[in-house]
Amino acid sequence: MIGDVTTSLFRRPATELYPFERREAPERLRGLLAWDRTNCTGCGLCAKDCPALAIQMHVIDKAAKRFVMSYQVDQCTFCAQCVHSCNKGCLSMTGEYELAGISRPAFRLYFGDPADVEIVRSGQPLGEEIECDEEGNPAQ
Amino acid sequence: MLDAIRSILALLVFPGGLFLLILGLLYEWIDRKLMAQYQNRIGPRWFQPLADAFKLLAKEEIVPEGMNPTLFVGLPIFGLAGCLTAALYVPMFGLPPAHSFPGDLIVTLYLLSLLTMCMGLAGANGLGRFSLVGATRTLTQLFSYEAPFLLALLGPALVAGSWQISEIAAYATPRWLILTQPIGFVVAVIGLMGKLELPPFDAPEAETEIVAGALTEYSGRGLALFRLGKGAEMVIGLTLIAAFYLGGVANPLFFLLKTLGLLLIVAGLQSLFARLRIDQVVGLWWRYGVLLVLAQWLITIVVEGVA
Amino acid sequence: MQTDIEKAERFTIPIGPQHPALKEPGHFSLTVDGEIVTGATVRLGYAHRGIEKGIESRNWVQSLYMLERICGICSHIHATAYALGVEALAGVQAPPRAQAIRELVAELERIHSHLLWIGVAAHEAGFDTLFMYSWRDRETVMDILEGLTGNRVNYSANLLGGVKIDVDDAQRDAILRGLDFLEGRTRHYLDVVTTDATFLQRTRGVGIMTRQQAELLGAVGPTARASGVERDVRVDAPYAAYADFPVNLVTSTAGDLEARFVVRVQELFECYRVIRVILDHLPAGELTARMPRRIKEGEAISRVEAPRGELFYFLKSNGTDTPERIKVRTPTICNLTSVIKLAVGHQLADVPMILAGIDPCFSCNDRAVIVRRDGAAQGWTWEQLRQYGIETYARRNS
Amino acid sequence: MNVEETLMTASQILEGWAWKTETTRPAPTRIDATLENNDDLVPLVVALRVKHLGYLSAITGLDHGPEAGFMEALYHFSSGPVIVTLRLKLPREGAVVPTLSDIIPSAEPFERELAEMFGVTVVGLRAPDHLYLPEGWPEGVYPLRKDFDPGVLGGNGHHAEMDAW
Repeated sequence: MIGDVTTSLFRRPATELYPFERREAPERLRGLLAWDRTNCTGCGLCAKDCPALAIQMHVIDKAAKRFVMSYQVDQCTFCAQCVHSCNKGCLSMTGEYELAGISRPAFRLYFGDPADVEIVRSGQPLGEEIECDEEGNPAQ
Repeated sequence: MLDAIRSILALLVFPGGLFLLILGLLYEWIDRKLMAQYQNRIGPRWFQPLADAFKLLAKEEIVPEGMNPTLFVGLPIFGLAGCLTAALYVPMFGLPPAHSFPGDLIVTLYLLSLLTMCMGLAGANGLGRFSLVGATRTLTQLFSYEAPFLLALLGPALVAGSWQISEIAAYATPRWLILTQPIGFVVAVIGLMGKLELPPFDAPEAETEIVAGALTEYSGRGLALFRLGKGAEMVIGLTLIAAFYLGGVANPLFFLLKTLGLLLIVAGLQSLFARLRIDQVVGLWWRYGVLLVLAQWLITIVVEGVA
Repeated sequence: MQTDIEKAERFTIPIGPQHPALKEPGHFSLTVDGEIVTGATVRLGYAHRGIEKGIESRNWVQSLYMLERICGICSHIHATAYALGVEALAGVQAPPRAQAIRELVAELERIHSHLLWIGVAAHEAGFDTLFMYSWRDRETVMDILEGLTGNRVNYSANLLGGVKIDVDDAQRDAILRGLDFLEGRTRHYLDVVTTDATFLQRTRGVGIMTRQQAELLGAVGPTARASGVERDVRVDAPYAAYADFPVNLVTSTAGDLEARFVVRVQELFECYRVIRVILDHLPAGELTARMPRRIKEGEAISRVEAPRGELFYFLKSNGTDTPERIKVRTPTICNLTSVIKLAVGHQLADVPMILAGIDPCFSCNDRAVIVRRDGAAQGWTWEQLRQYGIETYARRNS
Repeated sequence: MNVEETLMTASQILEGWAWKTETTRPAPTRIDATLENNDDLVPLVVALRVKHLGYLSAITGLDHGPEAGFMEALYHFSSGPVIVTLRLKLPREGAVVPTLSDIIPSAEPFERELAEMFGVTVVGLRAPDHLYLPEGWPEGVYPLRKDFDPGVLGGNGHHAEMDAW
């Protein structure tokens, strides 16, 4: 112990002074969710499996594949279950981790076409939800 | 008239009073910073103890039910006053003591113990269980380290042939008594740690068992005064040991160098050991501390006699 | 029969629910005579989150994450126990590579947990330097886990039917590098806990639990093994990949606090060894098996060895996509009984150490019931509290 | 004892002795025994202890809901990989089980949990007060029963408040 203590006297402290010193996030860090809607079928499995109920899938037009995904950042537990539930590979987690904020509305993110997002935000009636099988393919 | 003003200045500004309080806060910071460095941490910023003191002074003081309010308010003031008075007889900052008379060493040491006594009484003055256990431990510890610590500081007095701090300091100035009385020096340093309730002698305020010990019920002003007193006590203790054992503190530079050197050792010792239980503390002091000091005395007396 | 005088002389020291010795809330009431403890009782439930009940309204997938959050330190092992149980119910076998990765993460988690425990126990002993050092070194294994799984605490490595993460060469090198460093440090800690004089004064011969006592009181995990009870689910009933990558049992016969330190530190070496073996012989293949959303009717029991001891899951399915009942029995509840009995006769100063010696985890213990803090069942609503505050000040100022 | 011997001993105790049980084997290393008479629990557990058949791993309470009209208490004994489960069928009202804490001290917390979560009276329990539930918990409300209604606690749900913020 004496050796440890004396060498510590001449060492740089192990503590880092965040936010002045920032460590680089590891490659696999599970940060903010990202949605790529090209393949999305609107099946809503991500919303169904989300343990924190942070995801909602809004279907505006089933045939035209117009979907809006709303994502409540402060409820998300960053478990990445949705990423694995999605059979179409639409979801991924980014390395963005500095997510603190001071008002709750700012934590609500809408993914989708801006025009569609506006429809969801304004609270207009939406299309019916999509029934789908376990693979996430819309039932015919 | 002029004399009276000088006395008041000495008590309120230098070497007692303001100067001592600030130096106490500074030394507390250095101690914490060194501990942090030993533990590979960053530690507090330089103004942290000062900020704590201001914050506590500004806070509302809550007098818990069942306490005697006069004692509750009076004890911290009494304790701190004891510490400030003690500073008058000590060669603070390398300058000669403000007051001096034969036998002032004993008076100084008892003035220092006054703070601990006050803390013990403050803990016993109430119904809080943690404070009561803490008070018992504080006083138990006081009675265990007091004798060896006193004996260790009397070692240099013995060879100097005087019980007056200024004379002992003058005698010790060219001589490094640490070389002739190493055991006494070790006991004095460890005794000081016991007096200040620093780890591993922090059983009286062991947070994992009894929260904050005797001071659990204190908040606001009382707590601030006790903490300021602790800081002052540390400075005075370090000064005494440096003056007696480390070749004196003849000028401010030596004072700073030597007391800070001592503090480095004290902080190192603090980070090296696990907390001792109160029964182990008592056993340590009475079984080894006293015997070691007496052995040191015997050696000193024999050597003096031969020489 | 107690006389009034005896009752009056009894001096009770409450430890908890808020106390610096407890990093989590539990209430221990200690009766002391001077510094000697003469009686102890426990009251739990301050960290109830209603998890067992909450599961009944979640589907099988969501439950995985709910259960993972029972404990922040041994999150992976809870998820593993649950995933293995659900797989047994569904008759699905996770692929070998997934099982090996489960064991890998479980052992990394054990390293994390034991290093954390050394720090906490050292802090209870007033040995803050050891506390700081062991937590500093714990960062290494947390970084490994973060790099491997993407999160530092709730790793979420498990899926029903497999794992989410793979181990590639870069990960492998990072883990091995970290292990080399940790192994050196662990050797140092073993040295400290067995030779440091002040520390030994607080651990050697303190809180002795004999083998018979341990068996009678139902101790599990390292606490039991330090008393010579050869009980380890990893060895007795290998789950996941423990049949392919076995661990050796670490026991001690002394039964005191020092033995609990030594057993845990030596388990660390066992972790390092088995992780290296796994990394060298990682089976190739898939990471997940297909899992149905509805689990067929039935009951299953899943037992795993958490860092603190045997973790017991009972699962019952009614054929829907929601569990019918999940019973979780965590290791701490078994070990707490022993603490209560052991504390009597010791110095007050030793109680936090004895308590820390079992590595208690209250959030593991308390999990069963919905208690809203703002409800009438407990505490006050914010409004009531505010009103009380106003009235109190009005009284005082008048 | 290896696995085979353990299983054999367990079946002998459960089937060959004075009590009547109905045993099943839900998994290769598991034996489930439903007791026909709940008074047989204590002697049966003593027999298991005497034969050194495992330690009490847990006690599970199981409510089958108001329709089925009964509850179960499951006593799990583990020995190596073998788990022997003793199942007691209990009525939903006025269920009574004997305590095991005289034979197995570690049963106490499990039994207290069973008592407060399912409303099973455990006869002979030394400290029958609450272990987990808070002081002032309403009488006769057992949270892990299927028909438990959190509304009886009078919580107003803080989520509404949070959303407003």
